[in-house]
Amino acid sequence: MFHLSRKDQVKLAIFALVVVTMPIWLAPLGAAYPGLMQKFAIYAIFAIGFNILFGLTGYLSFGHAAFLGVGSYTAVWSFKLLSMDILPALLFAVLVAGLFALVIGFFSLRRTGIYFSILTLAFAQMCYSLAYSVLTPITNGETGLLLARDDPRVIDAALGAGTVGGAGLPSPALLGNSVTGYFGFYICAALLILTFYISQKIFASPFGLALRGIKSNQTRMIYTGFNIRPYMLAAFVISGMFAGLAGGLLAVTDPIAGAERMRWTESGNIVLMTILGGVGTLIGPVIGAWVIKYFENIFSAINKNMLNATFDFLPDGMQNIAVTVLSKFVGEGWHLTLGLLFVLIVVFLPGGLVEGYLKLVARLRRGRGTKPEAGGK
Amino acid sequence: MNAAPVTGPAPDAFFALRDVHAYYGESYIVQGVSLEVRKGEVLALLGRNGAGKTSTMRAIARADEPAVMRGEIWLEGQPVHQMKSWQASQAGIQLVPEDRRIIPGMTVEENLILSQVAPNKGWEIAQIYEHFPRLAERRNQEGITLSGGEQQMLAVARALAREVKLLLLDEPYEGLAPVIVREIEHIVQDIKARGITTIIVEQNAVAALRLADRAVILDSGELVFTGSAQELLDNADLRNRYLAI
Amino acid sequence: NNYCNDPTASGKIVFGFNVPQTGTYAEEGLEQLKGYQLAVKHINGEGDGGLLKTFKPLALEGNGVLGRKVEFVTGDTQTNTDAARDGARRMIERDGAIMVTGCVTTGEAVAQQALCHELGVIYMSGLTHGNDTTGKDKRRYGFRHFFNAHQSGVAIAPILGQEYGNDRRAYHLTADYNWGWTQEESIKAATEALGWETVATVRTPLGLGDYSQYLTPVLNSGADVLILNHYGHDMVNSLPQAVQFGLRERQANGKQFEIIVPMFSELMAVGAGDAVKGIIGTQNWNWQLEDEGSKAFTQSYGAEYGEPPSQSAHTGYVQAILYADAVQRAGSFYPPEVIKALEEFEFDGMGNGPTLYRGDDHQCIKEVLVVRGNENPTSRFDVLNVVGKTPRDEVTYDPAIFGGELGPYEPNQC
Amino acid sequence: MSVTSEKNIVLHAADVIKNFGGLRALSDIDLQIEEGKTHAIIGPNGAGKSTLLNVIIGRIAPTSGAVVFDGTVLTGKAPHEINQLGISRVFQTPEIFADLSVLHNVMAPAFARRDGAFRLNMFRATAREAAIRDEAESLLNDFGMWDRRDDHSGALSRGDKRRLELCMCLIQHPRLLLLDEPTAGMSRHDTNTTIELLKKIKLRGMTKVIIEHDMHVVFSLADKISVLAQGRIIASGLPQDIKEDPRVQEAYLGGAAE
Amino acid sequence: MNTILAQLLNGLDKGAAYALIALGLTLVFGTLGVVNFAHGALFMLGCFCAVAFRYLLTIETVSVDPTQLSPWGQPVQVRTPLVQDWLGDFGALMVDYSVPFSILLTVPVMLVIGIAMERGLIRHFYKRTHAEQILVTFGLAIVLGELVKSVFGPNPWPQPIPSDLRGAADIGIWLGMEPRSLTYPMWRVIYLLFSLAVIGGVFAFLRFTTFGMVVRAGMADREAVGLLGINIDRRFTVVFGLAAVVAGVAGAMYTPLLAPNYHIGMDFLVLSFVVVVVGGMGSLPGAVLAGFLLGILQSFASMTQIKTFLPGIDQVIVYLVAVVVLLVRPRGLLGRRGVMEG
Ligand SMILES: Nc1ncnc2c1ncn2[C@@H]1O[C@H](COP(=O)(O)OP(=O)(O)OP(=O)(O)O)[C@@H](O)[C@H]1O
Ligand SMILES: Nc1ncnc2c1ncn2[C@@H]1O[C@H](COP(=O)(O)OP(=O)(O)OP(=O)(O)O)[C@@H](O)[C@H]1O
Ligand SMILES: [Mg+2]
Ligand SMILES: [Mg+2]
Repeated sequence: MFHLSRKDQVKLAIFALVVVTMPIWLAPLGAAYPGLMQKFAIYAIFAIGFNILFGLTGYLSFGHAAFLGVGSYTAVWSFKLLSMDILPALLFAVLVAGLFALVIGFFSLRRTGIYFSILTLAFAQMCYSLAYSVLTPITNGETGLLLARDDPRVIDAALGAGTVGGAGLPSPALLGNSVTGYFGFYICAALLILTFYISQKIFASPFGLALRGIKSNQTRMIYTGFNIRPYMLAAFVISGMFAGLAGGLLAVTDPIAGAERMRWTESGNIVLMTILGGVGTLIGPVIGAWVIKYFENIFSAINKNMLNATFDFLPDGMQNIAVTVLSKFVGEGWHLTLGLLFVLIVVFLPGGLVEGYLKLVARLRRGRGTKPEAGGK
Repeated sequence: MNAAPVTGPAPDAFFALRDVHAYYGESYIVQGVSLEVRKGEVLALLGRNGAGKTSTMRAIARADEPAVMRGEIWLEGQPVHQMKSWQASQAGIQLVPEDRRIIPGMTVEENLILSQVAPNKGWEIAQIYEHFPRLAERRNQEGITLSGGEQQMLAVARALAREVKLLLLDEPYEGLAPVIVREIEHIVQDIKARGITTIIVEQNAVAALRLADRAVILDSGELVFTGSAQELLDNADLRNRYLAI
Repeated sequence: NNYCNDPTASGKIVFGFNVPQTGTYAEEGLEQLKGYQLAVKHINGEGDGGLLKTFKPLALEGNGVLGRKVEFVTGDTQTNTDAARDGARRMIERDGAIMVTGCVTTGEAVAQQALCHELGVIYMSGLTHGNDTTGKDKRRYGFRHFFNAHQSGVAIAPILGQEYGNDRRAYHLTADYNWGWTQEESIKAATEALGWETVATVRTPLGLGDYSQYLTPVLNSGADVLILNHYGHDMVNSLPQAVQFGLRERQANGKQFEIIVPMFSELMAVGAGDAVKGIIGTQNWNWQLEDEGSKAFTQSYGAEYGEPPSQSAHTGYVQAILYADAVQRAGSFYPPEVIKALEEFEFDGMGNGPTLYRGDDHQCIKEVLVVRGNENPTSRFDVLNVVGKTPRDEVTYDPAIFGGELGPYEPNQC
Repeated sequence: MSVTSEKNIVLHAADVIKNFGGLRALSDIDLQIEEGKTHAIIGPNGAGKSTLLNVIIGRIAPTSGAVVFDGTVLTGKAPHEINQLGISRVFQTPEIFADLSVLHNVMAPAFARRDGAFRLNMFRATAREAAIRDEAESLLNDFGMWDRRDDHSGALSRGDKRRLELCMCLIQHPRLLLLDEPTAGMSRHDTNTTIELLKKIKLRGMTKVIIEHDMHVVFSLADKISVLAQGRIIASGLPQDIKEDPRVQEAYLGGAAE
Repeated sequence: MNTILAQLLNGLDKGAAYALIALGLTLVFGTLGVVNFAHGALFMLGCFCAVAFRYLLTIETVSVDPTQLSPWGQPVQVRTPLVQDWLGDFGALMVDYSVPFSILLTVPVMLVIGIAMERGLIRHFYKRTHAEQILVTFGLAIVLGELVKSVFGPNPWPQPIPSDLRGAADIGIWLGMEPRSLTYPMWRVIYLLFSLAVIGGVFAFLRFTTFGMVVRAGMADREAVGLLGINIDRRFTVVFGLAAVVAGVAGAMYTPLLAPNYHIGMDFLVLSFVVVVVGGMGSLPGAVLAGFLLGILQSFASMTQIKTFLPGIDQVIVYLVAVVVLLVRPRGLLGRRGVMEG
């Protein structure tokens, strides 16, 4: 049950170490603050879940943000109605997102390829549009679902438990400990390691093999006696639940749920993260998520002042040039850097960061080995 | 872009391979094949599964894979190794691939029309239908729904619809009923009679050797035998070792 | 007093300017950022001093805040609530910001305001016009200088009556989300009080682009006024399209058909092009105002950036100054003290006449401008003319009508 | 056709008709397959042989008629259900999992047999399914592909793909194995090994239907032969009788039974 | 009744626009099989061709009058238009008709951009996975957007309709109704006709030349087509260039209806994908049909009468239609089997 292959054990150990030591190695990168590290962990969970669907079965969902959003709304409602404890919030987030995934997956999985992608996109966009407008009583529309002091919180009330957070708004807590800041990060990190482990298990299992079979050759799968519908649906629901967990964690670390989380651009983001890191690899999607979040949060925050300070050592003219050129790529220009990064990575590292890296290493190794002199270009 | 630099003058032979090495990505498959074919000759290229026959044929036809990393391919003094597949085809090299490659979503007739879009037409379509009445019957059926034998006919027909200087037949008899094998054999003989140079890859060595003037045997990407068809038929040891006949 | 990012402990005073720099509202955000940066200069005693010359009562001394220079960090909200909160958290958790400010939508404002409240950092909102920011979702730690939809409605009504009479039939097209609804409600109430009849209120999806399917029915609806409760790009698209439908050449009920856009900004007006000519709406501030504060601000902004400021730049600038001044007056960065210094603060010389930072809901109460699209603009900055000012008394309202709760003063730890 | 009715009939295609638009690919097919026997179907190209197999495995629905397998009506069932009843098929163009390793290609069908059409077997590693792994490896060994077990199967040569597909079917221990030209494109040497292997399987009592153009294979293996031409069974009987049937000679062999 | 007619007209107009915008995408996506997330960017570039054209026409010499100060304290700039002075009346006409005239600029520019894009980047991605195509084209879209942003800024650039074509056309009269009973903006009518013309042209080109067949074949099996002596790469380049031109002119002519900014492409991206897929992959007529279907249904779903008993229907109608169509018809309206299904 808990067995992992030798290689996977090592991977898991390294991964756990990397995640837990984030506050250390992210510090020189300017990203070692709880808010961002929580996001790193949460989006990595989201990406891992997405990869179980996309990486293993090849079905590209363009509506996964819907499950993230549903997870968030559920968690906030759990805070509002039941308790400020994060356990029920996360549990319900996962379950409700799974339920949504079941329904959306049931219909969308009737189609394959691009038709499937557009179906998921359409479902998610409907969720988004409705959440933004008609469903405002449930979602609080544009401004997002927020906690209020006079929320019922029946479980807390029944237990007479005082909520964490003093006279102000209550804040989410794990068994009475507020989950803000670093504690919040470590909760996310622990769940990230757990999801990584589960994904390792799935990758190595006969279930994972069946999913890969579906990606590789559906005809063969069918005539080999597999009923691919339930396999696909299971993969879809599992990945929806991971997304729900990520959404729940977003609400746990920052109790607000907005419709924007469900927009197609967010679904697109997770697709990009996964591809950037490497579809179908275990660690790729995690790295992709980190890279994009890093750009979004750190590159966008660099402004001319900071550049000026950095290039202070240069002579004035050079400093101006350096700052002018670089300022096109940071701050309001961070998108440009991201776009270029996407292009350069696919061009030079086919298969995403992880695959590309492995290929590169292999090529360098081979370069030293024997090979008849290549006449071509 | 796997054209190799010219290292020597064009050979006198009608068609020649000179020390061709080809790769699928990292894997080294065709390992230095050299051979010559005279005009109007039929050459049988034999060998076990995985020996590299198809790879050699594809290298000649300049398909993207395998990539020719070294060596030269010459047809009538033209450096084929510097061409792309479409240029090779326009130069007169027509490959009938082992998996036939009938184009999905197109009818039989469209498949034939398509092969005449680029310059240097061969047989007229009417002429083809005359030779392959089965195709004429099925002309409006989607090509890939044809039965295996019918697809094979279409693939050969498609090659003949273009000007052929060198015909590459990769397992043309595979999956064909004995009668059809006869039929295709007749066609190939007919082609031969018209003086079209042919390289044929075939597991059915007996059938291939019936046609061929000369034969070569490929094993693990290298040539292990070159000689006349008769020589091979007479050499029981070789036949046993490489062809199991 | 232990609180988040105490500058006396860190030795740094950091302001966080969090505005959209990418996405559809990038221009408004970048303008606002310019305003903030200018404010920092003036607070630190650089440049010509700007509004510090006209702002009364003034506690700032032009040597920073409490004698120490102000630094700032910037962020990109992408006009997205999640990204806005991420940015604000970075400023607070990593950069040690003592105050966060900036936004161009109510969604961003409410989201950041709630977050800052939880972390115990004051949030000065930027461009937010929805009633919720200081209504249902108000927070003790959030302050708004900008006016709101309710005030727009109240302010515009008298001018509308004057211009278009009291017997009109109005057709509303409303962006289908929170801000749109509050705006529609406010304008509807105000115009109906004038005696206008509301023919229909139609909700349009946010960010639609092409509004033609909602404009066709207007033609035969019997209405003679079209009110576009659209903001930003919605308005930039819907207004020209409405004009293209020939609405403004039309006669209905024996009257000239009119279009009204209750909420304007210069950048929107530029984006809408010729269509904006002659259209009436409201604004928070306009650089063409003649008072000393406005003139001074326009001068120093022009000297810095070579163009006149927009209301977005103005509101950003003013918010930064107001916060800094409140700290100076409180003599402390301790948020409860600063909040108390801002609450019920009465000031003048910021370009909007005498202004009250109301304690009950943290809404600035000041006069509201009614503007009209310039028929003959001399430059691309000269798109809106001020046609009226609705006095502060008239736009004052009872904070209780929007509910909400400010919450406690005591700061949380971040 | 009523031949040897006292024998145990495992598959019965009764009055199957299949039309493709105006084309009648199968007309009034009545075919009975005896348990434990190898039944060859031969016939010219385009006769409808593959189509018949497609009808059996549920890939296409017959225009009319039904197929009964061991008392169960197959018509209308989903392909995976048909497979679960114990029918596996080797396709004319190899259908393998091109993205997976050779070993995984063989293991996957074994899971389908063991676990049924669906089981959420999520927490046990494939590598730890020792029984299945061993069986797969020994099967690959029989076919001379053991040393390629970790290769990417998409890169196999065509003959190797054929053999791999055969392994994939065999590991399911089907009661009925349908082979659509299993040795096409195989070298003579490998063809001979395959014949030997198929003979061995026959000893285990597996029923087989084999379509082949290679008469050497057909006459080495078949207990019974049906000849299909233009969608009809024109002859059915023991190999020797078929070989001598003039209609078959004309329609198919062209006087060339080697 | 008039309302219904007007709404139908509006639906046709929207539909034509959708079809035209999606047309370029279906060429690249439905025909070449490249998931082109840069399609929106091409549309956007077309819009900015119109903007740039007008900008060039209205270019002014700026001299500074240091004696006068603007209210914001800067020296007053004196501007004199250049082109109008130069070309006189014709110049003025050009400026007035800048949007239709800008097509002259848009076509060559977009052709060059399209060809450069295909040769430089897309070409290497035909054989790569769709995932990688998404990443590279999305990256490209961002880069193009940012470049436009750095030149034109983020605020929208409204483009005027030529003065003769402003206002509403009285369609009712043409249909023999009372004057002013059915009016519709002139420019929208023009856009409708323009769309139909472009769509018809592209159809004719692909249908009545072997070109279309070759391209379809090349998409189904590039290698086989190459073995038949056809230089499929060059044809793919042409298709891509054509797609870029179609996207570009669709954008340029749309500018008076929607003031473009650098972001406009992203806003149209999803819609164009939905149209293409609902129409069915690989089918040009399908995309056109889907465009009209979505346009008309959207138009009717927006009517108050319908919204009252189906609240929010106008918000989701496009996606709802997509879901229904795709669930009822496996490959969209007219999709071909096997295209982008795997
Ligand atoms: N796309 C590919 N990538 C990597 N290796 C390949 C690829 N195609 C073929 N090979 C390998 O190249 C070798 C030669 O293959 P090739 O298809 O040329 O053999 P062949 O002689 O034609 O065999 P057969 O008779 O089975 O068709 C085989 O070992 C095969 O596994
Ligand atoms: N989907 C289809 N649509 C139309 N016609 C079809 C379809 N599938 C098969 N056919 C036709 O039905 C006939 C029988 O085809 P089938 O593939 O069963 O032949 P076969 O006996 O297997 O031939 P071969 O030995 O060449 O494989 C052929 O003429 C073929 O063209
Ligand atoms: Mg071969
Ligand atoms: Mg067959």
